[in-house]
Amino acid sequence: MSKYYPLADAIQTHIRDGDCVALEGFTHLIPFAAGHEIIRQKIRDLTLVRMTPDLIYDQMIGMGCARKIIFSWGGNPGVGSLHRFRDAVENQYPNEIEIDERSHAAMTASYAAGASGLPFGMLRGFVGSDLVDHNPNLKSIDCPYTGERLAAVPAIRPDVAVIHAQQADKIGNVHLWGIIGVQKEIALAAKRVIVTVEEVVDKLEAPANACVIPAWVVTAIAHVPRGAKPSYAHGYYERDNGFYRSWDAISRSREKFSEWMNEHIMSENFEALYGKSML
Amino acid sequence: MSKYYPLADAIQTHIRDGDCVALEGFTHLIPFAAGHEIIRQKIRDLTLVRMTPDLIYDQMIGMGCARKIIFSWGGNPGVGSLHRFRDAVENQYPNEIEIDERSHAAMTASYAAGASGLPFGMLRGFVGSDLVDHNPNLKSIDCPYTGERLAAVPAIRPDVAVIHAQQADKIGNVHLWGIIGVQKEIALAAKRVIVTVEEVVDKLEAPANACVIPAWVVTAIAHVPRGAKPSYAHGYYERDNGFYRSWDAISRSREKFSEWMNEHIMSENFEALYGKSML
Amino acid sequence: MTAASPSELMTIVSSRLLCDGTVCFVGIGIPSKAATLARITHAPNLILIYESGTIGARPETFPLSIGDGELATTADTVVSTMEVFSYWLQGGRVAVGFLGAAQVDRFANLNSTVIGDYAAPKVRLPGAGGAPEIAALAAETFVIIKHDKSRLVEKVDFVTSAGFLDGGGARQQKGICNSGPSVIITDLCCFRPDSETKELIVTQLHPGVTREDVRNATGWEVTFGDDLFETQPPTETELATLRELELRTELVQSGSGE
Amino acid sequence: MTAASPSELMTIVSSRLLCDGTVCFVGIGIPSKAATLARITHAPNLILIYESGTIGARPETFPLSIGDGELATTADTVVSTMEVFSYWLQGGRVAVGFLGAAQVDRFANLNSTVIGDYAAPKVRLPGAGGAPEIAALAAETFVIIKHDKSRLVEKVDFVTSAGFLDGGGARQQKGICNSGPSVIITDLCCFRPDSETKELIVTQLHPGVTREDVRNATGWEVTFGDDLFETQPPTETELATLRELELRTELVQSGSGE
Repeated sequence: MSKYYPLADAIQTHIRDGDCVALEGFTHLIPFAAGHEIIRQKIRDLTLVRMTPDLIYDQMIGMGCARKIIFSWGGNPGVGSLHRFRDAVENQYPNEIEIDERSHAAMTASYAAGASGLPFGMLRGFVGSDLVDHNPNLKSIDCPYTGERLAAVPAIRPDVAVIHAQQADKIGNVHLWGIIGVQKEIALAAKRVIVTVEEVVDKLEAPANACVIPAWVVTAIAHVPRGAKPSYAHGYYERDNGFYRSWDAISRSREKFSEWMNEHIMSENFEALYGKSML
Repeated sequence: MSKYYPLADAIQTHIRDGDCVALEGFTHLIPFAAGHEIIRQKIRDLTLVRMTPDLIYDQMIGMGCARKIIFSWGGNPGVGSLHRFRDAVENQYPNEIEIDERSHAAMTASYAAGASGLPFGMLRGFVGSDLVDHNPNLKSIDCPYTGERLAAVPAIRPDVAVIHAQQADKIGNVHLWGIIGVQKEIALAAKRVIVTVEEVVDKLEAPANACVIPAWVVTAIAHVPRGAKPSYAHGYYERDNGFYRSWDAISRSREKFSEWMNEHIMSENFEALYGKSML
Repeated sequence: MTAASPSELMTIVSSRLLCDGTVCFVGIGIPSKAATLARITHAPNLILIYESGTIGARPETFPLSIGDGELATTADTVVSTMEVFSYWLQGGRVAVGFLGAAQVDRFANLNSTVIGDYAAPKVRLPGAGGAPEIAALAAETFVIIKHDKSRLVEKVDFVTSAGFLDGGGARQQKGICNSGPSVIITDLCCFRPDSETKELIVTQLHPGVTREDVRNATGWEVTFGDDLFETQPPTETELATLRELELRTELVQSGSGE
Repeated sequence: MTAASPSELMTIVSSRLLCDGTVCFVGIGIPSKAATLARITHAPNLILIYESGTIGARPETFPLSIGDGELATTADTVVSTMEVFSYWLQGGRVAVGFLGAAQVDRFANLNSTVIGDYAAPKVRLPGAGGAPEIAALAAETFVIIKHDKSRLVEKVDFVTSAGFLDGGGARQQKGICNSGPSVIITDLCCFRPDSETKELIVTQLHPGVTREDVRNATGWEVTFGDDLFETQPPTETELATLRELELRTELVQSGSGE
């Protein structure tokens, strides 16, 4: 089980100040535990990449880990704003952050280009959108056959991809299922891959065309049950919608946020954190 | 079960002289029965698209269905030449055929572009290969970020895609597994989709991220057990390697080929054809 | 039964616009509620695609996020996010894109990015998400928005998703091939674009709403269509079904997630 | 045990070149046999990728085609053909591309397309398949070819997959970044490219083969390396394992497929 490390070691060894890091998972399997460990280790100046920053990046931004965000939708799904994210963008608190804002389709094209060893991705994207005027990274190319103009986005190849999966076998082959998002793309686009898993099994019983990431692509695995809470792990536990709703009040003020983070995340009180409820 | 038709009706209704048709399946699930029906119906002037023409296009070319072939590898895997294909290219027998030759990677990029509604696909492809000098369809584009030159291939959007799958439910949702090749891409790239299936089930028990083609994408389904023979259907029957080997001798001479096709395919002797062995 | 709330009204009016068998790319919130209501009432074969990759989802409660587990378990197939945007949306498989927004303007341009200046925003909104491409690639788009002057504005602060841009043929000239926003549903009325100018015209008023109400709540000089008609009030069935769905959702989501 | 046949010798010599843990993109025929032999003898953790999308396949017999069922059932994962070429090969995950060809020339260019003129071929060969991109995108390439004058030629009739083109820095100048063909294995010897000129130089002779044998069977004026050495003869284990694999393959494939 040479690819297995305690989460703290995996993060400490493979994520450095200034890295470009993508913690992915589309609503499902968001690697919260890994994000919390990054916060505890006070890693700084990160370029954080995620389609939907979600609560995890709200926490990381609020705790001062981020220098730049590459993203496409920065809200609390079905609830409202990400207040720490907004505070950083609107008031440069706790520090100024640079933003590279794309659309979902553009982000997936960027990730797929990264995984495919291409310098850019193309799509029929953001025609007529003001995004193009505010993000110099969004360009265009002309089709050599039809002359049509298509949108271009630069590939994303982060230093580190962090994902959470349901299962890994002892060798380190990883199996995730349900809403699989962009996890395969980001794992294959990144230079280093950290995976947290719900369960370590003797043998994956993955069906024929399942989403499996072979052990030789993975840099380090940590066994972290409930490591996606308050998001969910299909087949293990459901999304803690109540917590997502409560986050609005917790995160609205800088003080309350700080207090909550100190009590729940910085304290390393894993039992409280990954117990029946996060509150 | 409104999407279900007898195979002959499905072919007759949806494939016309001069169409661009892709019968796909990478070694596995090759839609032989559908190809044979096209031969029996004497459909002509087809543009036939397939990465690996395999025996099925050898038969269709030999029987005069093809006007043009778009392909990337035209051999009998592990055995040698496709003699009818060669006879057409080398001696214009039974008719002249035009060829648009690409590489596997280029074909997959063409299909994916077709499925994605893009006019072309790009890849790091055929640099230094003479293919570029002989196929005017192979072009290049320059990356707007790095200036690198990348290969471009036009999208493939056939009139009809024909695939074979293991299962469909009564509504017409299709499930295939094992080596899934480019079947999803070609089904989504085509204007019309004909599917033959081994088995019709009440409910697909497809795992979460299986290769499922929803009924609303499918134009017509025919229930054709053993419809992929002599290729194979994972979980149903194995590849008839013996037949692939014998094809070399059958297809080498025009006369023997004609005789065999008349006896086995034109006769519509389904029982003999899809019985225990094709010989 | 108590009368429909503004939000319930929008949901019910929207749900009626979805025909059976339509392939619909659904955003979260009211679009998702309206689509679910339509599927359960008059359009059992409505095909719902969510950007989380769930194709053919059949939720029996309202998802809070577009990636809820119920969407995955009830779907015909769950594909990667890359695939849903490239093969399904961009591939031209979607008939109706169903969107919300923070602002919509006279020419149906949508803003979900910022209020104020982009570089120094007054309010930083969540951002584009899937909207720009849904708006450009679904054959047509329906937009739902709560009706007030800060939301229905003369010109959006930021065009996140192109509507008809400056109106007339501007959209086509930009090379966007689909027909664009075909209806804007608010809690007061529905707008549809004029066939020539592409300005949003009020084509129907919801029960009890006056022209004056609409004028007062809209940020531009509103035009009313010649064939202006009154929306059919919510039926007992529609309202009861919607409330039952809301109740079921509340029961399911009131747990802490265990 | 009878001595190794030319084909067995090539297979065994090739298998030795594959180190444990290497990610290898394997073509069908001798490359696939060599890789399987290596995995079963000295390189148990060799990772085999086939263009059919089978990643980490562990065949126990020799597949006849690259899409045989055994490759799928023994693989760690089976992905679409699109994915195997884009995410895995083009994504830079492959260390060794293992190819055959109908012709190879002095500068390691490969032909698997036509003998004669492309428009009016003397012999139409199967064509490119995955080869051009395997040759350009795997970190290095091994090539296996039977040694005779019609196959090892001064200049290939058609460059299907670029080797060193006209030699020297021609390959890099075309923008191909990987190191290219690093060894050509025949039934008489192995060639490796000269570090400067990139001409193929004989670096080892198989047991019992003379320089004269190689000269007579090669279509160009052959150069021999300064450190020319003799290939270790096949060991009992290598030969026995290979033959057992062949036998098992024959037994499995002799059925009609039922």
